[in-house]
Amino acid sequence: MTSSNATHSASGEVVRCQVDIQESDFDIASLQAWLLSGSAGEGAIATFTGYVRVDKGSANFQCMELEHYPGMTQDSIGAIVNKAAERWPIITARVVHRVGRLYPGDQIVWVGVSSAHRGAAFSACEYIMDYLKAEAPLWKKEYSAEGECWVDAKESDSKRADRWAGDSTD
Amino acid sequence: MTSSNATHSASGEVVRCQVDIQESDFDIASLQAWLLSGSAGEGAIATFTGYVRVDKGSANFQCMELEHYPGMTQDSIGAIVNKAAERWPIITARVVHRVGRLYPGDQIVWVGVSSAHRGAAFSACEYIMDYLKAEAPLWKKEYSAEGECWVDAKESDSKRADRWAGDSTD
Amino acid sequence: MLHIVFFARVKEQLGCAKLELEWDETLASIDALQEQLCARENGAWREVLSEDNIIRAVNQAVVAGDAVLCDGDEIAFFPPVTGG
Amino acid sequence: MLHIVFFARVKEQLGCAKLELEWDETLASIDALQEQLCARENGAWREVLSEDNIIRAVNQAVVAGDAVLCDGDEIAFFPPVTGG
Repeated sequence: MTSSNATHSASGEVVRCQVDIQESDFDIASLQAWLLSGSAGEGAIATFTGYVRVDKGSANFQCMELEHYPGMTQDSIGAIVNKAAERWPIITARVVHRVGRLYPGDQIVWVGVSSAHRGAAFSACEYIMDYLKAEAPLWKKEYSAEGECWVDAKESDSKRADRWAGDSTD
Repeated sequence: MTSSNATHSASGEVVRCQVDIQESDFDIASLQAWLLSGSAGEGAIATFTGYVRVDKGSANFQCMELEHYPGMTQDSIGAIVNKAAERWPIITARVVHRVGRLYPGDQIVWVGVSSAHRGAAFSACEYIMDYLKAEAPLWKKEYSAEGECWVDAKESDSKRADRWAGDSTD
Repeated sequence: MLHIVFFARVKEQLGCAKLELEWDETLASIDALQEQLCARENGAWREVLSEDNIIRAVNQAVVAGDAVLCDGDEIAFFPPVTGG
Repeated sequence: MLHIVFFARVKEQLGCAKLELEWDETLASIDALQEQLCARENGAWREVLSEDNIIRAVNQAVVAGDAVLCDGDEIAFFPPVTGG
């Protein structure tokens, strides 16, 4: 399930971007290579990889199941990427989010952004992750020795997204 | 030229970190794999890759030569990583910086930070890049059809580092 | 026809992933639809669908307050998201 | 002995990468050393070493103001850094 897109960046250039929702694992080197246009205009790539983490206190954690809203997930992440592109002069952006059964240490999500300059790449990458966490229709259920349990949304996640609202671009 | 290190993070845990200054290229997938401890404690990895960029206006750019101060470069970057580790609960950190002759599109620098949470990973990664740019004794000379020219330091780079001084951790 | 979908905890608690209802004038807004759904199963659905933090979407766009529903719309009810 | 090293633009303009000087009491501070270096080559070095933005390091640590020099120290002069 792929959603490709070309929008306009804060610099007025066309931004190449793609959002994938998939069960299969992803290869970060290929994803980062995809971000490079070949024209050597990118001076900076910032990336984020999220992993299935085991809290020190929860030795009984076994795995998690990620459910999503097909169609809306891609569109909502695509809209977030577009908003980032309107705000910072990014060149390319790519998001991959896995769904289905995932185990400790597995990669869950990857966000990569290229730009001429590092400030824009860092900010856009973190912005996309923050809004993805707060808005994209994905839900985690954890399985442990004690049974299964839907993960509760964290208030801190919506706060992290909110802080961009009053922030100046940099 | 490698400088390995173990310091203590804001979380009180030992941080595994390594700084390499080298002429050879680097493989981002191997570097990111190095950041993973195998214990699935990392929920987040933020990375930055810097590339030799060709400005649209400078078609005559041919290559650059990166000079550094052997010994001091590793130590100063190591000190920056340690400061980041005191400030955010990071788990592992790795920095590679190339020196010597580099061509358009070549990778110059890679910074990767792992943490349980994304906020710490993003902040520490950007902090390390900002101070590396402002403090690490490395110098770029550009070669073009017109001749050779040392790159001038940008005031914006020291400003980007300065902004961390008054910033709260988040 | 209204195409109604439920996700995650809401889907599990209702024991229902999707539902189709004939659109008519009594289902012309999402508040009206939600009230009709709450009446199902002797109020068992009300407990699930009247949770404060439930999120509602019309045609895959989240709506903040009440919203007009038209024949053919896709309406979703789901809990706060936890991806990433 | 003082081990003095120059980098990048400074090294090129001086035409000198490193220099060793016998330490004595007249070279007990980096300001004193810099003044002696400035006097070399009929003032040609002064032009390079008196640039406002020149950075000085003693034993690979940048110093902000004047600093004491001891026998065996490594002193570096270099322009603002441009790595990353």
